[in-house]
Amino acid sequence: MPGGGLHVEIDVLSAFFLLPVFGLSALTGLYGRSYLEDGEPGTASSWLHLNLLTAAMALVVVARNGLLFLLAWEIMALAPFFLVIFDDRRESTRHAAWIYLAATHLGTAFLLVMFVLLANLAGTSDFGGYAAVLRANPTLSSVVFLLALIGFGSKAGIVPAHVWLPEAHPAAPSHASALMSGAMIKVGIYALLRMLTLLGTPPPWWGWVLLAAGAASGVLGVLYALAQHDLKRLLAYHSVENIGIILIGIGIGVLGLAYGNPTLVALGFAAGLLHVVNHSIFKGLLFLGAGSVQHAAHTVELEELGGLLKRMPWTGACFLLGSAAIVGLPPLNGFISEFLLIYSGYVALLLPTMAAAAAGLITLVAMGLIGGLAAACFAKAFGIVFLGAPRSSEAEHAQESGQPMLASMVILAVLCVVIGIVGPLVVSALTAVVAAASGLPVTEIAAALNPASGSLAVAIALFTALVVLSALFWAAREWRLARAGVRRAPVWGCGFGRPTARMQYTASSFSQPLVTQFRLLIANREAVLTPDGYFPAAASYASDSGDPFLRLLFAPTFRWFRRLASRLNVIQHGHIHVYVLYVAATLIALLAWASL
Amino acid sequence: MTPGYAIDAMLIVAIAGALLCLAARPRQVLAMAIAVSAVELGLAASLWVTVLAKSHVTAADDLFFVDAFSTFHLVVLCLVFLLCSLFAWDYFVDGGEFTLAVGTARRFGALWLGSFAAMMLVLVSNNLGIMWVGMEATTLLTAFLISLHPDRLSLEAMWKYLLICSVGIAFAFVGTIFTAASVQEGLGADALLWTRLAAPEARLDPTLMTFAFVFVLVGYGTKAGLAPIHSWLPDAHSQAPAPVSAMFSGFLLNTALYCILRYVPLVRRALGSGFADHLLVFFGALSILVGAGFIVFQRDAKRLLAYSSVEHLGIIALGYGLGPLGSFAALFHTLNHSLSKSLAFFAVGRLGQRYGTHDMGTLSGALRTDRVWGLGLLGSLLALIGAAPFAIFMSEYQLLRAAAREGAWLVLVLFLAAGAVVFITALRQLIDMAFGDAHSSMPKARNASSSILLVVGVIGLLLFLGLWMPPWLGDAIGRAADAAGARL
Amino acid sequence: MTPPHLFAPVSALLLAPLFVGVINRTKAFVAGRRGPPLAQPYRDVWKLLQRGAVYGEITTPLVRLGPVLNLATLITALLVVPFPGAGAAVSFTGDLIVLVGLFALGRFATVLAALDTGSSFEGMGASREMHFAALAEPALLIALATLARITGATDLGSIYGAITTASWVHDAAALALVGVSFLVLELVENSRIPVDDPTTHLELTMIHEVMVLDHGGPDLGFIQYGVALKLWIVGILLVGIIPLYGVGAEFALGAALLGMAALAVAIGMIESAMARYRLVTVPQFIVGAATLSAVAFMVLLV
Amino acid sequence: MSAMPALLALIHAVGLLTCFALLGTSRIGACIRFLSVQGMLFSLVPIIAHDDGFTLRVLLLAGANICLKGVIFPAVLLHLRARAGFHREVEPFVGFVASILFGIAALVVSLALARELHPALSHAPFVMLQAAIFLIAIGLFLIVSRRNALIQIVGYLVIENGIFVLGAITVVETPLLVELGILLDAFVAVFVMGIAVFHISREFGMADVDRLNTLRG
Repeated sequence: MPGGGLHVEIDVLSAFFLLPVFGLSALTGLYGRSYLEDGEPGTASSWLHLNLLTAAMALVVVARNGLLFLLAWEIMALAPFFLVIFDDRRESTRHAAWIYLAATHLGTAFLLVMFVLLANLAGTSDFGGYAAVLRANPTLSSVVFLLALIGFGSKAGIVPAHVWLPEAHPAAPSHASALMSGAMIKVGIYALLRMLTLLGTPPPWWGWVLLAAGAASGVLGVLYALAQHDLKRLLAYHSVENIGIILIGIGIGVLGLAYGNPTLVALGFAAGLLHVVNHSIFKGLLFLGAGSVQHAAHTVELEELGGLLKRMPWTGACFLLGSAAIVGLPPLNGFISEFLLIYSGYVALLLPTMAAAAAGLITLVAMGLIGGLAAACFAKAFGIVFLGAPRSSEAEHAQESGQPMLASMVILAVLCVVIGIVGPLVVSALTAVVAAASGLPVTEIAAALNPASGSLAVAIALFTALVVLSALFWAAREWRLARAGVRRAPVWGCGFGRPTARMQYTASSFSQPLVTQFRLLIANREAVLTPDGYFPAAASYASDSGDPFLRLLFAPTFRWFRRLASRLNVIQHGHIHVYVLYVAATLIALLAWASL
Repeated sequence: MTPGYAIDAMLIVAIAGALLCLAARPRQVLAMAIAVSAVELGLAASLWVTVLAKSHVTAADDLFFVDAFSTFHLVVLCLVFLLCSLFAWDYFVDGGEFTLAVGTARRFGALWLGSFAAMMLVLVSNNLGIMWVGMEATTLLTAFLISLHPDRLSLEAMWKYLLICSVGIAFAFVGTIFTAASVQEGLGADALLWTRLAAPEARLDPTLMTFAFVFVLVGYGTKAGLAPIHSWLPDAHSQAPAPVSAMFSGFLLNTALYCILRYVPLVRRALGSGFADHLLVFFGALSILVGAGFIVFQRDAKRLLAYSSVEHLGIIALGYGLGPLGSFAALFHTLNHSLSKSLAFFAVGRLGQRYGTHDMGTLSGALRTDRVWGLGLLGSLLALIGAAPFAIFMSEYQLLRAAAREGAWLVLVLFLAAGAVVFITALRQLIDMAFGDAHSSMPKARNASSSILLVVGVIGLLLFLGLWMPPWLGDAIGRAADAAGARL
Repeated sequence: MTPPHLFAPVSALLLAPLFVGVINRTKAFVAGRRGPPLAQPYRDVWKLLQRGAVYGEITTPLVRLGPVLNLATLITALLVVPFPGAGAAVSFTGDLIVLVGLFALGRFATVLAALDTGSSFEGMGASREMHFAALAEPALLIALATLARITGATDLGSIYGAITTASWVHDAAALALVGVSFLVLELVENSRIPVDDPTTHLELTMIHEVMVLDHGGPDLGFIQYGVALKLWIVGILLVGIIPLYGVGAEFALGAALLGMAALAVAIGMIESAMARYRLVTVPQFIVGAATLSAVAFMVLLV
Repeated sequence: MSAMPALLALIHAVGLLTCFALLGTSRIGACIRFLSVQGMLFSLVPIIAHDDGFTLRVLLLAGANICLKGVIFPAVLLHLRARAGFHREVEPFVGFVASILFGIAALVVSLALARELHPALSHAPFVMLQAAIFLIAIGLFLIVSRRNALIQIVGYLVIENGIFVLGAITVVETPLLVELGILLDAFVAVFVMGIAVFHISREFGMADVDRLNTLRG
């Protein structure tokens, strides 16, 4: 191939990231088999591009040559385009596809600069060569770090480069969204980590940048998610949030490297990496669940759904587990990684260096806020979709999805539980990967991780106690009720006799208090028609949460460019005399310049 | 046969074909075009092999001279003509109201092969005067190809093309004269022989070479469509029949650029490397920016492609201005651009025939109504806006590397910015053209296997070159790049 | 230590309802009534456990899971909460994270149970609960963080074990601030006045009560017992930062119990003295608490 | 050849006059005739300028030039004027007085430029160098400032003349083939442009090219 060898290599880090790539590809493939009706136009090509995406992701992860990496990266960027535009009859879908490809191309521009810079200084496009130059030249490393953060961050979905996620994920078929959100954006994280391994010892401010980016993405992501009433958009924004969490972890780890504190390094990277896997599990699960909902009720508009748990118990159960996991509730896998992260926060707190302590505090605040808001968001998502009474006839007549779809969801759900239960083992299993990512010796990492896994072991014991207790109470209650008797009755409606499904609390109203409180950040447009008079004719509340960054930053910039460019029109006015004059003028100008 | 005759043969075959066309029936004309360009491609290939073996070939007592640089262009030229002729068959034979009357067909054939011959003359001539003659000839011959179906718009476009380019070419001749005059010791009648001028012992007067290059740059630059003297280009491209537009963008512009490039080594020798390179970089960057700017608000598909040609010619010029690595990238880019741009014009032309317009608002849902050419449109435009893994991505990457190596960071950033603007805006149009809603009235197209072959072949080639450059090709382009810098 | 480690959980299980009783009795006393006997909460729970249950028509098993899980999480949480002078039953690095996690789990279960009924009242309650909890969680984390920074320990047992008069001498300001924010959290987490009025009868103004509106029988019993336990737990976290070892380890237990009683009375006083905030001002109340802890932390850093 | 400079001076003077006449007149016919005069005049330059004198080659080229520029081109253009049916030029973009003023300015500039260039082209007669630059300038000006397609062709041919002169005086000797090629090109160019103008005038009913501005953007 032009200008580069075909150098591939699998080390622990690559192998680690290959897990979600291949695992999720297999499961989504299984799911998609029955999700897509055959004979529907574009089905075949969607399979082609799904596999192309998998292959490209794998190639990116194992590539050790700049040009090869770039090629694989671009294929990985192009393949999903055709997945996003699958349902191409809808204008919104085409728009989403455009946003997606435009965003990823802008990211690539930065990567091009980075790789060109490196290739010229190193004289080779081999990663080894890069490392050699970078270690020697700190300024260069800082430049490369920033370029990499922007370039790879746009793929991972770091605010404000996240704008494509909430457009692309809802548009794509659900299993494709699952793969993109579960695996593809993680490849962005992988690339960032890979660059970090080449960059040499980081100055503290890298850690701070990562931490800040992570905190921003995490908090804003979950806030925007709260404002959504389209299930898949909501999930997309949660991907932004979780990428934020991962980045916080990496940021802590980098700070640890900068301050020479192995414990921080180990905990930070471990938390980030473990969350990579966890997120790909439960986010994959949730997207598949959303797919089943769409398949059954033909919509993912929250206000149209409800009461699906009775109609699709398996899907509901899996979705519930997924929600609990992503919120970070014990004893599921989400809790393990967030435990590590908060734990590292506390470790940082106790450090004498003021900066480190501040970083610890920031981590705690961010994680606390994210945790609470995420809980609110998924209480809403699950509660509105699966509980209560159906809000539309489609939801009324929803059917449970077929075996293959259930199978892949159940597998993922089980994984959520299992990783949670064997958390300590998982943490100590991470040692090698963390060592590879951080460049510290394995023994140090292991030493730093041991207490954490120890604590987790105790925690797990507590959770078993919890489970036993709940079982106990449940049994007791049932035993009691068996004699005291159970009645069913309509719920309390303040005396109103005939409650209907439309009278239930809606998604918008559920999140309205929080949305209003953070309206400054969410900046979503509300159209409120408040009831007035004794017999109000109509009252309505509609909220449109188009992405603020897209609406207030990128779209205006784009329009400005258009206006600027259309000014050029004046030179192409169609008068041949003046065209000839251009030729003459250019000639004279050049002659003048040359004779100077 | 000795290679020298290959050159003569190429010219003779083309001219003979042109003359024969004057007495042929339409289908014969189109068949003739295909046959001739196929033969020429063969000859060019054989010539290429010999040149790669023995660095250069001369014929007709030094009147003709080809080195790796010109043979590379020859091969691309023949390739483009072959593709265009193949497409012309589709376009004219079952093109509805586009089918040719006998007179028109003969005129088309004669002019088509005539301009083919003229371009070859430009590429093979060693005498700068003859090169100029050939260039002027292409202008005069292609003028009536634009208004093959004369109507107001095509006549307007044709007149603009004719007048502006003639004036430009006239300036180029002034440049040629200055070059000849700048030879201090009298080479006598050989004062216009490139081989003599480029020879190490030739001493050229700096002042005159300065003026000469300025005139040449402006003169041939007008024909090559460098901004800001590209004004004729969008009109001509949008009004000409699709095969002609494809040939214009596919190679006519490159021929003009080739002429400029022939002067660059002379200027380098006379004035050191700075002067010419800076001018190339400047005009290249300017063309990129202007092209990108105009692409942003285009409505007409063919005009969009025309401005994209301005941009890409700018890229190529920029490359030549950026040292050996840049020249390599520029040459590779020439090949990629010619292939993808021709295909793009084919697709737009065919779809235009079906939709009866080139307005991108109306021209939507191509993939639904016409899978083959819809695919062609999608593939070629994706390639043109620089999406990987198409070959253009690779040549642009190499260009960036060249820019970085020269330390031209400003240019690099401008290039990337313009590229991003083009990508984003053109993609918006492309998505609706390819995937949008089609008129329900539009019947599904049934395409000849030849056109399927054309589309798949070209896209395949672009993908192949994007993923893997065969060593021999890389070597050949490298040799061409050296020849371009007269590092013989 | 002299007293067995199980002292903390056992005492909580036994005394938590009494804590509620004291609060109610105080309120009654201030209002000039005799008020219910101190043992009333025990009776209520016992009575409820005897009852049968009524479930909404469209509910799923989730509605039954909520109270059970909530109670279970709180009892589990008891195991990591140290009792001054007795320490915690279980104590390990990062147990405070587990504590927060358990609270979150219990809350999540309760909220889902509420949403399961499909009643708009319970939806409203759930929404508010989640809203305030989302703000309370960071507040709790920061408060604990400040304590950790002061004591240099990362498990509740050692943190509370290490708070001595000496640390008060050093970081009086910080500890005081943390104390205040704990008090606020005590009121918020358990929806007491001025955040929420557990005794109101107007659904639209309720938070916690309206969320459990449609629970009855044993479930309600579980819930009320849970409320008592949670009051106790946060109360312990508050009382624990008072350096009771100052009076000597042997008196610590008694002193702590006295402290709890005092806290109960204080809460009663507050409930009698203050009016309920309007819902929109509640978030500011909580954020204020979080800010206090954050300020405390800053005080430590500089 | 002592008469040479004098002759050149004469040609130069008359040539300049023809230019000013072209700038000043509004009648297309007149323009064409002035052009033919100018063409014939400057065709003589190579004979005089080359001090190696009357070689057959030079004579032959000069003859070809004279009959081409003096006879054929005017004929073609006049015929075209008759066919296209327009006799006077409508008011041009730049008025005739202004055009004359431009001519004077161009004269000055060309003198300066010639002075600039002359050292590099020492063997070329100064007056002719200046004339060449002047002709090119005037030709350009005609193309830019006139509405009528025919006059634009005239302008193009004036440029052609200028270039011819430049070539004749600077390049010592160019191969016959090249010369002929160049002539042929000029010849074809005029015909092609003629046909184009013919089509245009038939399509649009006139040859005022300022109406040709539909294609823009």
